[in-house]
Amino acid sequence: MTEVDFTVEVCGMAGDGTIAVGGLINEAMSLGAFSVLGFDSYPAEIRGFGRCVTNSRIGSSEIVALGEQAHALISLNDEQSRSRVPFLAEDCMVFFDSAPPTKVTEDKSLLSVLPPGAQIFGIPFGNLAVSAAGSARGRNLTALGGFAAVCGISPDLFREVIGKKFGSKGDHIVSVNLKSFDAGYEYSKSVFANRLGNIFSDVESNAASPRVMLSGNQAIGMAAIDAGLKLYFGYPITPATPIMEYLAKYLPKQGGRVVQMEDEISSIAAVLGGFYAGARAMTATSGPGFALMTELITHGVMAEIPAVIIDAQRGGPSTGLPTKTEQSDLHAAVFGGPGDSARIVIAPTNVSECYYFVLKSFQLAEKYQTPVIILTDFFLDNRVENVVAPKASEEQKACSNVFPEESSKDNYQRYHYSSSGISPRAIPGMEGFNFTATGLEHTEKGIPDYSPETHSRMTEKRHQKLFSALVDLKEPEEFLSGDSLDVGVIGWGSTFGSIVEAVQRLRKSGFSVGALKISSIFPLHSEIIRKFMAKSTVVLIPELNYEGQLANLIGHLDSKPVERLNLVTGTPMPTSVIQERIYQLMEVLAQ
Amino acid sequence: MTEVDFTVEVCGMAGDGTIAVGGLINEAMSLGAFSVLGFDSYPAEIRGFGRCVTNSRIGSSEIVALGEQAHALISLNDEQSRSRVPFLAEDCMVFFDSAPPTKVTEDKSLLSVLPPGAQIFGIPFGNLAVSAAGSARGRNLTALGGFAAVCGISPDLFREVIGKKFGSKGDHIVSVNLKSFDAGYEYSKSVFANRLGNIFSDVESNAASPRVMLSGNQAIGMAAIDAGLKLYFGYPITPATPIMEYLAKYLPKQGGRVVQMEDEISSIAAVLGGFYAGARAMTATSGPGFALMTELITHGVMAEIPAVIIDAQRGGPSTGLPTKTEQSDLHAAVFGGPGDSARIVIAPTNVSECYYFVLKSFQLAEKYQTPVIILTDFFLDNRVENVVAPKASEEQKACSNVFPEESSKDNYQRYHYSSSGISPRAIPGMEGFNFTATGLEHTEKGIPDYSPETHSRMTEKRHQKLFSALVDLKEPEEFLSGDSLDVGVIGWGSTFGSIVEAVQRLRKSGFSVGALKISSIFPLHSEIIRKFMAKSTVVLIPELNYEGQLANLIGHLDSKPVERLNLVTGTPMPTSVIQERIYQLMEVLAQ
Amino acid sequence: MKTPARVLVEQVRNIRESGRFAARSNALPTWCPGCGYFGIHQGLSDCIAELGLSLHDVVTVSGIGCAGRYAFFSSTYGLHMVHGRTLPTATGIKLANPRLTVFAIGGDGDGLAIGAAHFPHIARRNINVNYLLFDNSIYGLTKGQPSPTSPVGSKTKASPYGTLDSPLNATLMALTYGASFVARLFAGDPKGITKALIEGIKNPGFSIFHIYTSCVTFDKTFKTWTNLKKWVHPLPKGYDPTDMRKAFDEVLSDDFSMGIIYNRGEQL
Amino acid sequence: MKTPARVLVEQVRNIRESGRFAARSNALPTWCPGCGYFGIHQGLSDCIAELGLSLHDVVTVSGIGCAGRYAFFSSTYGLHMVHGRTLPTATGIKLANPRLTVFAIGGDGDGLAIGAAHFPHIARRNINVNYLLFDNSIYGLTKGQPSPTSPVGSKTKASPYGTLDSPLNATLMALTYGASFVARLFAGDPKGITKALIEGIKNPGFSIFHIYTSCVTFDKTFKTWTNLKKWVHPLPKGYDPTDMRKAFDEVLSDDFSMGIIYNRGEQL
Ligand SMILES: Cc1ncc(C[n+]2csc(CCOP(=O)(O)OP(=O)(O)O)c2C)c(N)n1
Ligand SMILES: Cc1ncc(C[n+]2csc(CCOP(=O)(O)OP(=O)(O)O)c2C)c(N)n1
Ligand code: SF4
Ligand code: SF4
Ligand SMILES: [Mg+2]
Ligand SMILES: [Mg+2]
Repeated sequence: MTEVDFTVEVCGMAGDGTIAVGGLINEAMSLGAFSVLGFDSYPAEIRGFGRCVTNSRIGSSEIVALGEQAHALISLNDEQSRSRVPFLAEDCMVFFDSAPPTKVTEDKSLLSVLPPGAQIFGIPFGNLAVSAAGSARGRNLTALGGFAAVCGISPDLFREVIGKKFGSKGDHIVSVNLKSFDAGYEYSKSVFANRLGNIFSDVESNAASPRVMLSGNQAIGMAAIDAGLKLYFGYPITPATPIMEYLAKYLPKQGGRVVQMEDEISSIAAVLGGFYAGARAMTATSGPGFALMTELITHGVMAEIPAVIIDAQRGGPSTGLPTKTEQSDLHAAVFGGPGDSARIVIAPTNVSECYYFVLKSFQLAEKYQTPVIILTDFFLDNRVENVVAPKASEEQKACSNVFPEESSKDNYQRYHYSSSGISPRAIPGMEGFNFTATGLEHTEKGIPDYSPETHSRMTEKRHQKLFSALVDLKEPEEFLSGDSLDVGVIGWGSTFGSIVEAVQRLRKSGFSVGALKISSIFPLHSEIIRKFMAKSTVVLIPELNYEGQLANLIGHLDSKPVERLNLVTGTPMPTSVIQERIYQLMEVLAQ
Repeated sequence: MTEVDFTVEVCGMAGDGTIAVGGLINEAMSLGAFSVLGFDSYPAEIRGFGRCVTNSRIGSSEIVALGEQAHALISLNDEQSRSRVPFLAEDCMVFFDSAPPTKVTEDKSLLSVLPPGAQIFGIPFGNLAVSAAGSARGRNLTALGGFAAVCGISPDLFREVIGKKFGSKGDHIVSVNLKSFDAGYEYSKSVFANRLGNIFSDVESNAASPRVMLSGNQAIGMAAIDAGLKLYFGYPITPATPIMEYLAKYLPKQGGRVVQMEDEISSIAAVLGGFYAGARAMTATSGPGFALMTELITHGVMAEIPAVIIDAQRGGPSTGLPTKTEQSDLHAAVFGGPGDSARIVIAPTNVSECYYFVLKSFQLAEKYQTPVIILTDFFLDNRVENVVAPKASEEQKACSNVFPEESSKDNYQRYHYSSSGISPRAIPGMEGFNFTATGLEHTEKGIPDYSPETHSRMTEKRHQKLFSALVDLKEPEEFLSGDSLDVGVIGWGSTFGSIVEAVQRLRKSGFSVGALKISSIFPLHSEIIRKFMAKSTVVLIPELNYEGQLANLIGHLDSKPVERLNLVTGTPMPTSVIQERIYQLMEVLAQ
Repeated sequence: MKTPARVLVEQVRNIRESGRFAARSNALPTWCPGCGYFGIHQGLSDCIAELGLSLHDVVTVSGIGCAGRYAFFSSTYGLHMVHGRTLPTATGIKLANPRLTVFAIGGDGDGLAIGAAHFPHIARRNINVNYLLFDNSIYGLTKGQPSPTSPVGSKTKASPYGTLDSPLNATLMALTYGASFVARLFAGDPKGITKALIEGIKNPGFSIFHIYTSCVTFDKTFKTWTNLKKWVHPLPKGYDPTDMRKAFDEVLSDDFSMGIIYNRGEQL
Repeated sequence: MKTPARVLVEQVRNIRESGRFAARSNALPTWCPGCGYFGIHQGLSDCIAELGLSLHDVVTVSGIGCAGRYAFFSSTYGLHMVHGRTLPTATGIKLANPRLTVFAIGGDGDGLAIGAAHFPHIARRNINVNYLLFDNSIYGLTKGQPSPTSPVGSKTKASPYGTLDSPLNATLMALTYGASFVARLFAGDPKGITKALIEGIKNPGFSIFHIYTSCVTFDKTFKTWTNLKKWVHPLPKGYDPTDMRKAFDEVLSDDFSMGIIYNRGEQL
């Protein structure tokens, strides 16, 4: 297969079928065994006016970050597409409606603002659709056909995914859509006969592909289902709502239940109640809702009750930027609770990790009897990747609760001291192990006790547990690293893909750079991080927040000050910005 | 005046009048122009059984920490007083009832466990009270009289404070109490004639003393009143409730209003509403309630609405240890909010600062248009000190809001960018300045806007404000310091008194040690702290929390790792523990 | 020549000059075309104009939701709060400056789910706040989840098999909490809203306006315009709103009678 | 010889052997002598004994407050939550394992102030939880502040000039929220409590037991034993608890009639 790294955008108004076309491109290219990463943006307002843009990056090697420059733009609405011009590659292909539904005036024209090198493909999307299928509604598929032909993608790939997508709506709909697609394909083939490329030449449908197209939120939902989730309690909030909606559909089928609660406080209360009574339970929210859970999270810490909490971050503070991405809840996740209330915080960096981390979080919560917070963000929740279909082994699904020994019956100590800090946990229904869990400080038996000795020892026990958990938490992972680095880049969450790609590019140019991925935000594998920092002449931490929240957390691990790269643009971290910054740091080093 | 540093404890069961006697000692010694620091502990349970202990430390120089070893113990209940034996100085005077109301068996006897050097004064408290005043109820005052005589304190001092304390209950009550007191005084004078001391010899009532006896919570209430507080909204919680109760009594007299709300969420919502509409408003809570305020605090940050919030810390996490002291909400106060939601956090270290910091907090909140959090703790809230009567100047009371210029009328930009980050704030009722405050990201006009430029600039503006606030925040203050130090101790909050005293003691022994007090927890005067750390060979941070929360915050400011001293005993930090630890560090240095 | 466009422009100018648009901000509401909230906006704007309230002496506090956006569409002072906290915020505002007329605005999710703890307490404190509860029986802004007033069996993306929970009745709740003024209104009747508001603002305590409205985008089956228009009707002739027991009877027997349900009749 | 002490010891042994003490934990309640909660404790413990529930199949969730301490005084499984969150926690427990019998216990502050948002929702979801609301019209544990059920004019340290807010009525609220079983009870009548509990536990949905009780330490004027004993009385003869409208009438006209106010009469 030839080396491919191709980004295509589709842009239109809500109602133009923009998102559908983007989705078909993703599915088709995934079927073609490419790696695909897609991210859509659509209007924040309900009322359904406004711009929709899809971005699909397609690669023959693993794609880990969003495409920054589009090699192709399919414009379903020229006025809206003008906003994409700054993001086009120099010799970008632009597909537009040469006979658009409404006349395009100069000030709304796309062509008038395109860069000189752009390759322009005018196709009468609407007219072709009307003559092929009797309605202009299929003009988005006509556009897709035109694009496919010019890029040299086998139409069979698209015909297959169109069939799949519309199959449930009946043969007629499928055939109408296929006709629209074909019309565009044939038009391009003939009209642009001498301009056809073969970027995707030897691509074939690879039905045996183990890959599936998933968003972060879908992966989270699947993981919860596979983990045997019994109860989901939640309250709608962007960008976490799709998790609840996914589970509302699939959880009842396996005997579980989704309850939309009255708020986030009751959601976490019910999760604690559910876990206390022996069921796997989960909630998902975003910053404002997460803030409301603060008190009860500390209760989970104190009473040692498991909980799984997804915090799908968005722009903040307060209601903030509900439809924008940001990584600014790290402080709150790690330090948010009054009292010495450390808990487990983990952060996946891609869709596949969304699945495996959430799967793991149930075992972590059960075994260490404490709330586990999973930090995702708008970008990670909503982007799609064609990941190797995730699958949980029996071992990964297994209950990891430490039950009390039969011999401790009738003399059971719920909060028994142990070197690991973990005490056996009985579940209501077990005879002879009755106890009362409490958020007051308590003895090993669970009796309230405020003596200096008890509080000192129990506080230590609770923190010891977290220390013990390190063995079960994913260690920081080095990427493209070496024995010593000029610049060592440390990252977390959805930003990490851009970091890896930036490092990759610079290493290709011969620079001594490397990256460290931190998956376990708390507790930290301090020694591993410290070593990486020590071997890096300069340490750079790029984050989508203003305060440098990861940098604040790990900055003290090495004596040299950390370089920070903080963006609060509401958009994913561009690879080029990191690359540029590393480059600058290298220049300073060279001086 | 001879040099005095004397600690006296009173111990009894609830109902014995223990707290009353402790209070009279504090008042009398304050009247005698001594410096006094007192701290009572009483049962956590409501039902009123259990041990009461008062601790009063009396000094001719300024007293900054609790007395650790009692030079005198007044036992109103011998069984309870046994628990105090470990805290008695070697040659401690012990006053006990030589004809107690119920017979004391061996296993409940105090005398049987006293250290050999103890000076024992048996006085028939109850019998004397009965014969003097007709009832044994006054036996606590008899005990006090006995104590006064032995220590050589003029009875007039006590007669004066007894008169004041019971004056409102009528002459009869006063005279009964005086009689009981006198009975004890005379008994001691005659029976222990040859054992009388004169520790407090030349003490006289100093009516002109500018000192008043105040608890931290009273000082907070007074400051709020003096600041012209208009609205207090709160929900009862230990140890913050007394602030509400103080204000409930005094605020209506100056036209303000106290509203007990339905929870802490509504309390902070109403405070934001009150400030938004131009009134000074405040709330006070403790960890669990503070946790519930998390979301709305971030709203204050985003919408730029002032708020004054007292977090009276107690043992945590969760409901924790409601009646014990701890400094473990620093993390939550500084980092607790999702989003980049930095706000102002300050921490008084003594009763006088409770007054002046709360007074100042209204101006800070108004000027910088952001929530201000004041961290106190159970010990600071409840301890009493005879402070120089606090008084607010007109300047300290003045409104510090930056109002918009008349010229900006009808084109007013609520969130106008400025180099300080501060924008003029209009108040409803002002004509021509109507605007909408919002927790969504917004333009200078306050219109919701999620563009990268707006969010980046506005985030910067909000943080710029905090940077600007540094000029109005109390700088870190060095105590007993020098150009270079072997050990530099950094502290905050109620712990700082013990730190100063420990440093003082070690300096007297010729050690090169010093202390730095941090009043502004966030933002930090980083340069000053950095310099102090740099000039200290070892930096020690003692705190009443497990995680080393201040150490986590400032640890990165210097390249050497910080030494931590963390206690979670629920009790004030003992001076001797700090002293011991510094001593150990010095020994290591010497090796 | 009078083109339709010119006619429109002229009409708008006339309305503006009449002052009826004064309480509307320059920002056009971002609600979906056909949303019931436009009618409420008209009713409230007209009320402010009719009473001649100075816009700078009026504060509109709104929560989060489509209804919560209201503060941006009003030219009074505005405070757009977080989800569910309009009522305690309004309490703070009113007590800070009793000269202000305060409107609190939020949806059925905002007021009856996340904010449900505050509704009883502002009522029992009888704070002089005018609360407009926009009840469309759906979560609009988050794209169509069931709300506390959705009927049993509601199918949404979040409840694909239908809801199980029985709905709450905000008018009945207001009576139960001892609210001193309770009106039940219909977004399709802006004039009725204006009238009730004018009455309610006179109440020196807490007044609630429970407004049935339609979410045309996410509710295609329950509170549609067609259904609402069919269902709503005025209170019985001769209905006496000062009798609290009668008010309970009315509300327990009829979900759709519109008007002033209860007015304790206090005077300033 | 039968000394009084021996008689007592024997009595206690008899009770223990009868199983009536089984549901009491070894920890003696830390409530003040004379507190009404002892009577409720007796009523609930006897109910568990009488029904012969296995103690390991029962969970007691309690909030924060003197009432909230209950979980420690019961020998069932217990969960002592934070302030105000017993009901959603109980929801999680019951849905996790429907075989468990779940009691939620909290004070009037816990349930009607900070936790007020949860009461309507567990009722409308009709979750099979038995909620015992200990209503002493005061905040006991925090030493005597007014609660949402304190009468107007209550003087406490937090309200030295008397309260202004009118009280809430939890029984009326339960009816308004559509609770399927509503009882109003008196702590001075443990047998009545046991009886109502036995009935309420049969209800396969949400049951609330609104229990009037006395805080002898902080309330010297309102819900004193003397007053309560004077005021309470049984529901009228022939009262039909399955008629919801009648239940409203009863509750609106009488604050002190005790018994099962409403029972939808559902069967498992
Ligand atoms: C704490 C918190 N939780 C959840 C959300 C997400 N959210 C925004 S609006 C809304 C509900 C909107 O429904 P409603 O109050 O009925 O208003 P409507 O949109 O129907 O007018 C929710 C759940 C939020 N902004 N904050
Ligand atoms: C979040 C939070 N706020 C406040 C408190 C303090 N607090 C403890 S119990 C209580 C109220 C107790 O009153 P009630 O619920 O009526 O119970 P009672 O003591 O009368 O049984 C309060 C306010 C707390 N523990 N947590
Ligand atoms: S989503 Fe519904 S409630 Fe929101 S603006 Fe549109 S129609 Fe109105
Ligand atoms: S304070 Fe009141 S409610 Fe609490 S235990 Fe004592 S009498 Fe009972
Ligand atoms: Mg709604
Ligand atoms: Mg109570």
